[in-house]
Parts: sequence; C-alpha cells; structure tokens
Amino acid sequence: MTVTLDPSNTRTLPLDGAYIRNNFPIFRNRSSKNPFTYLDSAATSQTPQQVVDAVETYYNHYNANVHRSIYAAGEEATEAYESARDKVSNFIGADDSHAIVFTRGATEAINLVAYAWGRNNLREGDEILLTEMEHHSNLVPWQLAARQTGAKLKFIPFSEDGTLENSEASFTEKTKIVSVIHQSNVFGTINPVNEIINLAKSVGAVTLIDAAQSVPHLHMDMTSLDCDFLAFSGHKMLGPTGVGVLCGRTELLEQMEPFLAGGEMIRTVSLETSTWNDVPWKFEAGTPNIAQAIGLGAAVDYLSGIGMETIHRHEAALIKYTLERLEGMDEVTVYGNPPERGGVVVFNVEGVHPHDLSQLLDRDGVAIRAGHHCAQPIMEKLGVSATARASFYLYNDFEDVNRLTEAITSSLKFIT
Amino acid sequence: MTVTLDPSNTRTLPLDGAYIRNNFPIFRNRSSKNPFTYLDSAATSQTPQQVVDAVETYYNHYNANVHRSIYAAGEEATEAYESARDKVSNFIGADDSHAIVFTRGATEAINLVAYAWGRNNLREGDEILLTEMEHHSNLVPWQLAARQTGAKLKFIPFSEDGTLENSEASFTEKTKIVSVIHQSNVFGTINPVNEIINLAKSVGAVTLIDAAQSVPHLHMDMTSLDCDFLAFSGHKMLGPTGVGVLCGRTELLEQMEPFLAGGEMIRTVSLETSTWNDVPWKFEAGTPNIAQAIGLGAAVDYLSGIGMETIHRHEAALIKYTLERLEGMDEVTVYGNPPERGGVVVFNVEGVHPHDLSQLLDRDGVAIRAGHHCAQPIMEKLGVSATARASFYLYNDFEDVNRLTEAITSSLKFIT
Amino acid sequence: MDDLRELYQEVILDHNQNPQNFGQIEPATHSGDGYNPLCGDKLSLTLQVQDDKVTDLRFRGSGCAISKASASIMTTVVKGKKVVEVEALFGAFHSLVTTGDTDDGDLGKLAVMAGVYKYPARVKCATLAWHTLKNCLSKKDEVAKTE
Amino acid sequence: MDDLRELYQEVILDHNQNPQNFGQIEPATHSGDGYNPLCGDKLSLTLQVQDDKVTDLRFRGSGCAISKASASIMTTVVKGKKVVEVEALFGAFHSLVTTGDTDDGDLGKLAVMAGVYKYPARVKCATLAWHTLKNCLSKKDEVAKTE
Ligand SMILES: Cc1ncc(COP(=O)(O)O)c(C=O)c1O
Ligand SMILES: Cc1ncc(COP(=O)(O)O)c(C=O)c1O
Ligand code: FES
Ligand code: FES
Repeated sequence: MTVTLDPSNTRTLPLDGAYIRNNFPIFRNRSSKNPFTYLDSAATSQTPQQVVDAVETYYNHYNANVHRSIYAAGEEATEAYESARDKVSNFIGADDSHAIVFTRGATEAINLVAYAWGRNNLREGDEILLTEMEHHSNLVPWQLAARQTGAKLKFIPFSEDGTLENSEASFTEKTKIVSVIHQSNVFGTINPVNEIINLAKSVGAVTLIDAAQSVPHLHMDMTSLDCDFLAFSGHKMLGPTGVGVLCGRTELLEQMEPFLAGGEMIRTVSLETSTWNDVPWKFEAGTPNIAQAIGLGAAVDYLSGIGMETIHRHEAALIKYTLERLEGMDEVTVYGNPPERGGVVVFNVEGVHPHDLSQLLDRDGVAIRAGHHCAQPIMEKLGVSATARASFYLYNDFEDVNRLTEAITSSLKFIT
Repeated sequence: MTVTLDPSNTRTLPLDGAYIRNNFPIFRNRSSKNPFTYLDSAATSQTPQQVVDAVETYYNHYNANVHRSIYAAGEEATEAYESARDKVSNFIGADDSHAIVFTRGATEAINLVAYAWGRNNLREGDEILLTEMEHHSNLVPWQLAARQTGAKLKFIPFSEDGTLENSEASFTEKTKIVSVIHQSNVFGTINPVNEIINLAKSVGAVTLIDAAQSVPHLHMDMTSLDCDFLAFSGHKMLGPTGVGVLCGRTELLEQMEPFLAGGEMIRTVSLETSTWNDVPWKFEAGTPNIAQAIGLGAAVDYLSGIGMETIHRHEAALIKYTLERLEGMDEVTVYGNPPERGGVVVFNVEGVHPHDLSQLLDRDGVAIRAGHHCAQPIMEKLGVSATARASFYLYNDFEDVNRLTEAITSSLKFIT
Repeated sequence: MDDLRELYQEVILDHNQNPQNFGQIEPATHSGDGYNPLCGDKLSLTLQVQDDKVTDLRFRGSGCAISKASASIMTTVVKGKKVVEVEALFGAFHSLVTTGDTDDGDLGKLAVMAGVYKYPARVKCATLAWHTLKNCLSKKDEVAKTE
Repeated sequence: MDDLRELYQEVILDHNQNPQNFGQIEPATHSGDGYNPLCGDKLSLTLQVQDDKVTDLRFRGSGCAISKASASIMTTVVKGKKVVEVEALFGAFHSLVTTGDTDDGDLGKLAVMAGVYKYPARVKCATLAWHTLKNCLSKKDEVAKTE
C-alpha cells in the first residue's frame, strides 16, 4: 500500500511520532508488511522498552518479596515498590491526605470501593448516581451493590453529541455516592467532573472518578479535583498489565472495612480475630503485583518526561484531523461531537459491519476496535449493536490517520 | 568467605543446581561478592529468563487487549492468554469438569471463594473448618466471612512435630466448608489433604485447598485430589508476580454469584441489570493480567520440562541434609519434624534474634526469611514472636546449605 | 497479500449482499433467537418442519458479513433436509470452521466457510445461525448462544 | 567488607548483651507498651516522672539487638532529663535513624545508632523504644506502634 501524503501532514504535531515509536519495539517488530498502525490505545496502550526494562530488572536483579525481607534484595524490592507508589502519587498530584492503593486494574479499584465502602454504607432508599455513559466496570459493580443493599441506581443522561445533560436535579440528600467516568472511552468526551464533584459535595455524597481514560491522557491534579476516590489502570498508560490504582482520601480509607484479607494487610492475627495494617497496605492483601507496580512507576516517569499537557495537545490535533477526514467520507457516520474531547472517536461505515471493518483494516496493518466497547447501554441508546473505534496516543501521527481512512476506502471496495 | 567442602557434597542431587541457575540471571547478577544463596523461595521464587522472555515477547510483539480484538495482534494475545490457561490446567491435572480462573494471587483466589461462595452460602450456626497452621491468607478471609454471616470458625490443631492431629470429630453436619493448607509454609508439612477432603465430603462440605506452597513443589493431580477449589500463586512457582489461580469445579463456579464486576465478565448489560459470561470469564472482571498469565504459562512449561517428581526429590534431599547440619549445631532449635515434608525449615539460633540473623546472613550472601511468616497463630502456639526460615527450590544445592550453616556460625561470632 | 480473500470468499460476499431466505415464516412450527455475546449481534430463525423434514426456513437479524452469509448459505443447504441430516451437517460444519477439516464430503456449498478456522474470533459469527437452528430443532425455547 | 559493623557497632552489641535499666519500676508514674508489627516484637516501659523530669525508667520485652540496644541506650540518656528535653531528643534521634543526620550536637551516645538509616527495614527496631516513651509521656494509654 502506498501512502498518499496529505497536505495536512505538513501541519506540525506537538510530538514526533516516529521518534517516540523508537522506544516501542513492537512498532519495529510488527511493521514488516505494513507500518503497524495501532489505533486501539483506549483498550490498552503499547509498552515502551523503559517499562519492559524496569520489569526485567526487578526479576533479574532484585527479585524478592517486599516489606518483610531483611536482606539486600528484599530491601531493594521494597524500596522500588514503595517508590513506585510515590511516583504515581506525584504524577496525579496527590498529597499527604491521599493514599495510593495498588490493585489489578481500574475494575478492581472500583469494586474495592463498591464492596468495602458500598456494602457497609449504602442502605435502602439511598441513591447511587452514575451517568448513562459509564464503562461496564463502573456500572455493574454498582448494580451488585444496589442489589445487596437496597440502594437505587440513578443516571445522568447524555445527549446526542455525547455530552452529559444538566443534572443538578439528580443530586439530592438521598445521593450517597456519585461515580462518574472522567473521559468517555466511547465518545472521548471529557466530562465536567469538577462541577459534578461540587454538586456531589453539596449533598454530602462520596465521589469516585473513573479515570481509566483520563490519567493516561490528561494532566491530573488530585488536590484540586478533590474527589474521594480516583481509579485507573496501568496498562492504558504505557504500564504493564495486571496493575491499577485506587487513590483515595486516607481518612476515608481508614474508616473503611478492609476488602481482600490475608497476608500483608494485617497488623495482628489470632485464630479468632485480627487487626488491620495502616492505609494503604490495609487494602493490599497478599503478595502485591510487585514487578507491575515498579513497571507502572517507570511508565509514569516516561509520561512525565514528555509532559501530559503536550500529550493532550498531540492527541487533540490528531483527533481534529481524524474528524475532518472521516466527515469527508460519505459512508461514514461519526457518533457524538463533544466540544471537550480526548483522542477517541466511534463511527460506522455504511454497509460494513464494524467487525468486518476491523478485520479488513487489519489487512493494511491498521488496528482499531469494533464492538460495544464495554458500554452496551450507550450502544442501546445509539440504536446500534456495535461501532468501530479509533483511539490515539503519543506514538500516533497524521500518517496513522491517513492509513486509517485509506484502509476504510479499500475495505469498502473489497466487501461491496 | 571460603566454602568448606563437606563430604556430603559428594552425595548426588537429582538436579544440577549450577546448571539450573544458568537460566536465572539473578544468580549471575548478585554474586559479585558472594554466591547469591537464595533460601527464601517459600516467600517468592526466582524467575528464569524463559519467563521474563515470554513476558517481554508479549509487550514487544503482540501487546493488545484480549477477547474482543479483531486484528492480528489481539488474536495472538487472546490465543496466548487462553493457552496459558490450558497449560496451567494440564499442569495440575485438571480436566473438563474444572475451570481455571486467573487472579492476582492465592490470596485473591481464596477471597473470591470467601466472598462469592461464602457470603451467599454460609448461615448462622454453620461451621468453617480450617487448621491451626493456616497462612493468614487462608484464615483472615474466613474470619471476615464468619463475622458477616454468623458462621463459626473451627480449627484442626497441630502437634509439636508440626503435623495435624486426628480430627475426624471436627467434621459434622454443620461443617459447610473445609479450607486447609496443603504444604505448610512454616513447618514444610505436607498435610494429608486426601483424607481431609474425604472427611469433608462425607459431611457434604465444600473443600478448598490452599496450594500456594504445594503446586510449586509437588506433582498435583486435581482429578484424583477432587477438591472443589484449589488456590495458588504464580510468583512462588517461577512465574511473574501479579498472577494466581483459582481452579474450581465448573459446576460449582456456575452456580456461584460473581465476585468482581465489570467488563469481560458480563454477557449483556443494561443500565439496570446484567447477565454473566461463562465460567471462567465470569470471574475475570476487567482487563486481565495478560502478560502475567502468559508468563505463568512459560513457568509451567519450564517446571514440566524438569518434572515435578524430580523437583520434589531434589528438595527432599536438600532438606534432609539441612536438618542434619542444623541439628548438629548446639545453638539451633528447629521447630517441627513432620515425616512428610517439603523443602522448608524454621528454626531459631540462641542469642540471635531472627531479624538480626537474617541481617547478618545477608553479609555472606545468604537470604533467609525472619518473622512470623504470615502465620502469627503458629508463632503464638510455639511461644516465639518470630523464627528464621530457610526454604529451597530447584536452583539450590548442598553448597547453599553449607553456606547457610557457616554463615550462622559466623553470625554467632559476630554478635556475641 | 490478501489472505483475507480466503475468509471473505466471493460467494460469502454475494450472500452478504443478497442474503437468501431473509425474512420470517408465519406461522412457523419452530422458531428461536440466537445471540453472539462477543459482538452483540442477534439472529432470529423461523422454520417449517413437517414429517421430520425442514421444509422451509428464514432468518432475520443484524450481523457481520460472515454471520449473514453463513445464515444465508445454511438456509439454502438445510431446506428440504431431514432433521437427522441437519444434525450431521452441523457436526461437519462445526469441525470445518474450527479446524478447517473439509474431509466430510457432504459439506457441499458449506465448504466456502473453510477459511474461518484461521480466525478464532470469527468462529462464533459462522456458527451463530447453526447454533440457533439446533436450538430451534431441539425445541429449546431459550436464546441460543454461540458456545 | 563488613558494612554491617556500621549498623552493629560494638557499643550496640554491648548494650544488647548487657542491657541497662532492664526491668520494671513499681509503682511507676507512667507506663506503656510498644509493638513492632513488622516482626511482632513487644516492649514495655515504666517511668518515674517528677517535676517534669524523668527521674527513672526501665524497659522489658523481646526484640532484636537493634531494638534492645536502642532501648538500653535510650534509658541511660533519658534518665534525669526534663520531659521537654526528651521530646527534642526524640526529634533528633528520629532524623538520625531515618536520614543519618548527625548535625544535632546533643545526640551524644545516641550517635552510635547512625548506621540504621541505611537499613530502612530496621528503622522501626531503633525507634520502638522511643515511640513507646513518647506515648508514655503523653499519657496515651494505647499500645505504641512504630509509625
Ligand atoms: C500457604 C500459603 N498460602 C497463601 C499464600 C498467599 O499467597 P500470595 O501472597 O501470593 O497471595 C502464601 C504465600 O505467602 C502461602 O505460603
Ligand atoms: C472508562 C473505563 N473505565 C474502566 C475501565 C476498566 O479498566 P480495566 O479493564 O483495566 O480494569 C476501562 C477500560 O477498559 C475504561 O475505559
Ligand atoms: S461480528 Fe457479530 S456475528 Fe459476526
Ligand atoms: S526485629 Fe523486632 S524490633 Fe527489631
């Protein structure tokens, strides 16, 4: 496939994709036929060598269990694990009033709150306020919590452009927790979480921000955001799989019952009863995901080195260009048009089922996602069973967008 | 330090430690001053290059999310992740009636059962039967489940030699679940789990085997063991941190409520209600620990290549020699003397606190563990606040034992 | 270069564009719905079965090219066949799309689906209509799912 | 080769073998227990405080060499000091064992604990007695923990 150079290529992007891709061996390794055009970072991001090296260094140089080892390798492991916690804390602008709990991912972080806080604080008649655009991981845990406690679910609706509707009336004295997605993994919408948190506070509700799509792409400042909980995943921000974060207000975490129980989260144990370790360790039962937390620390170093503001501007330029290109194609329908958005777009191509589209684009080395994007209620409201999604990150550039649109054109030719 | 060659060195071991250590770069990397004498595998094992490579290959060659990707990298990732599941299943002799659920570790696997089965099946008056030698991870989750459901905890006691006492009387029609440690992480005892499972079945109780210390060291056969649940961790069996396994009877898992909720574990989701995916995915909410499961698959390949029977014989020879050496030292007290045991021994040295001992042995490159080994009730019963523990694996040899005893001697000299 | 031509054979693309037996039989002796949880696509099947023979069948629903073509081809192949023959065909078809095994001589037109087995994520697309058919015939009233 | 000599100084080993002020004062004006959750070691302290001065103090308990020596040295240093002086000493000692900072001229004999800061896992050993002392003096009745 020859790539037509579009005049827009001469626009400059904040980051040099080719230079950045050099740090990600997968782009070399998968580009023998076609340049690997990875447009699925909202599902999981690629991993720079720096992160892989940090993980490998743990295994090959100081592999040991943490916190209780009185020998050098164990002390190094503890130091690396705890300093990864500090890095993550700094990265999201958390301060002394916050604690960082390592989990397997955003999903576990949200479940932790739905169990340890939800099961012990929600009562019949209470309301859990979500939005209609939640990812399943911030919806189904609350369905279960509601079922078990008798609390009710309420939803802030979204309108056709993919933005939340005004929802002041949804916040009442019955509202006990407000849990909302920061950046939509479907429309890319950056939701007005500051406003929502303020409204929640005005009725005394606890707040959780599902930041799985925002921490990887936006400059975050936990102190000014001032929610009670923030949940996100390492694998979407250049980190390893198998690690995520719950950042919470220490005071609230201290009041909560533990979630998982076992080694490490205890202070004293007798056969009949136990007492708990300090926060955050109280919520880290068992041997932690040591290598993965360390890898996440390296990812955070990498991202900070580039700068989150720059990354956001880079993605904004890419999505702007993508929308221009897609809107120029008669067969393409784009869903949503939020004014404040990240580098994510969902669309459909007339006459081509999104799964076929994804399969056919792969022929040209273009990897997009097709399906419900773990947001079936959004698909339901849009009246489609699935859509195609392209999502961008710091290693993408205008060429990727060109290859996407050209591959769409040739897919259309192929299938019809 | 010069190593005195003991005549016992000429006994042959089933495995050549030096040859095996070649696969574990850490032994090269940490042996500049003294040979790295790692005797803490019961806490976490070292990681062979084969496992590190499998993890790195995922990140650098086919990094993608699993199960819903319709492009080549994603299909490769799904294939690798699911084939890791098959490898683990074969490794422990599970068959079609069993399902393998990937968790973060043994601790999460046990908690999964304590929540998803325990919270929905235990009632006031029911009994949870454990042993007095459980690891905190198989004790504290049941304390919480008991507190929430009104069920009672009962314990099979152990005697001075570190073996379980006869306990037939503990199994009554009130016994609803029996959860016991297979190989003790303190005494090394291999408990008679077949008998215990039979007794549990005779009263209709559900059975869980905490196999965190047995799957890494013993040939397992889930089909003949025939328990309902088996829990273990990857990081203790040459695998990555951040991955563990719950193997369960599919039928029972199907009847259970889900545990963590979110993406991947669902079939259909509307705003108000959801239905669940098939087992095992029903219990794998969110993006799984993909790279770690793949790494565990590589660990299982490595272990199978050597053979679990051989590994067990190797460790049996090492522990026999260790006991001979330790018992020859006046200042050393060994706790427990179970006839059926794995490669673990706890002891104390008169006049040297175990934490000081561990610190001093580290001087000579000898890494042991000091503390309560996540089994405070055992320490309580032994009347000590802590002990030293040495534990062996396939990469250890007689030299390691010699270095241990010599380092103990020189620590005694140093501190007194 | 174009491995995908093996998956998307011309015949498949034709059936996708012009599906056969698309619609609904009313009244039907058998009917049922199928659901592919991987993508959310749905398929409805209505049948006329007389004297243990499938005399007529139609399908409706949304789906990808593979699933639509597979349903369309299935209807043309199954129409007029005995129920026992249909069951045997299901077995042959299932091993075709999961292993690529074309040994079964009776596959006939179904053989165009041979390319599917190389794309595990698409196997459920190819079998959706067949699972639904099987459920209809065994008169189970539940929604069929592709596994 | 022997970095550990910095941690386990002769003076520390001496105090470990022959702890000073080991035992219990009865009756005591102040008393309290300390617990190091990392290892499970416990320490009990009894004090005589008169006119805002610690006139006597003794300790008991199990613990490692570092914790025993630290407790022993602490008792010798604190005996006879004003409560306000003790509080200042705690601050200086804490920064000594966490950062190795020996700038504070008043450390005196405590300076032998300077090696601890290189062994983060042992900091709690060194501070156990001090945390317990602080709790005793602030008359909090709870068990002190080393953080
Ligand atoms: C017997 C036993 N059970 C459970 C565990 C918990 O395993 P993990 O910490 O990997 O969750 C351990 C490991 O420390 C163990 O030795
Ligand atoms: C908005 C949002 N929330 C939560 C999640 C769940 O993250 P994970 O699957 O890593 O647990 C995702 C990722 O798919 C997401 O996009
Ligand atoms: S993608 Fe839905 S059936 Fe093929
Ligand atoms: S090891 Fe317990 S106080 Fe030092």
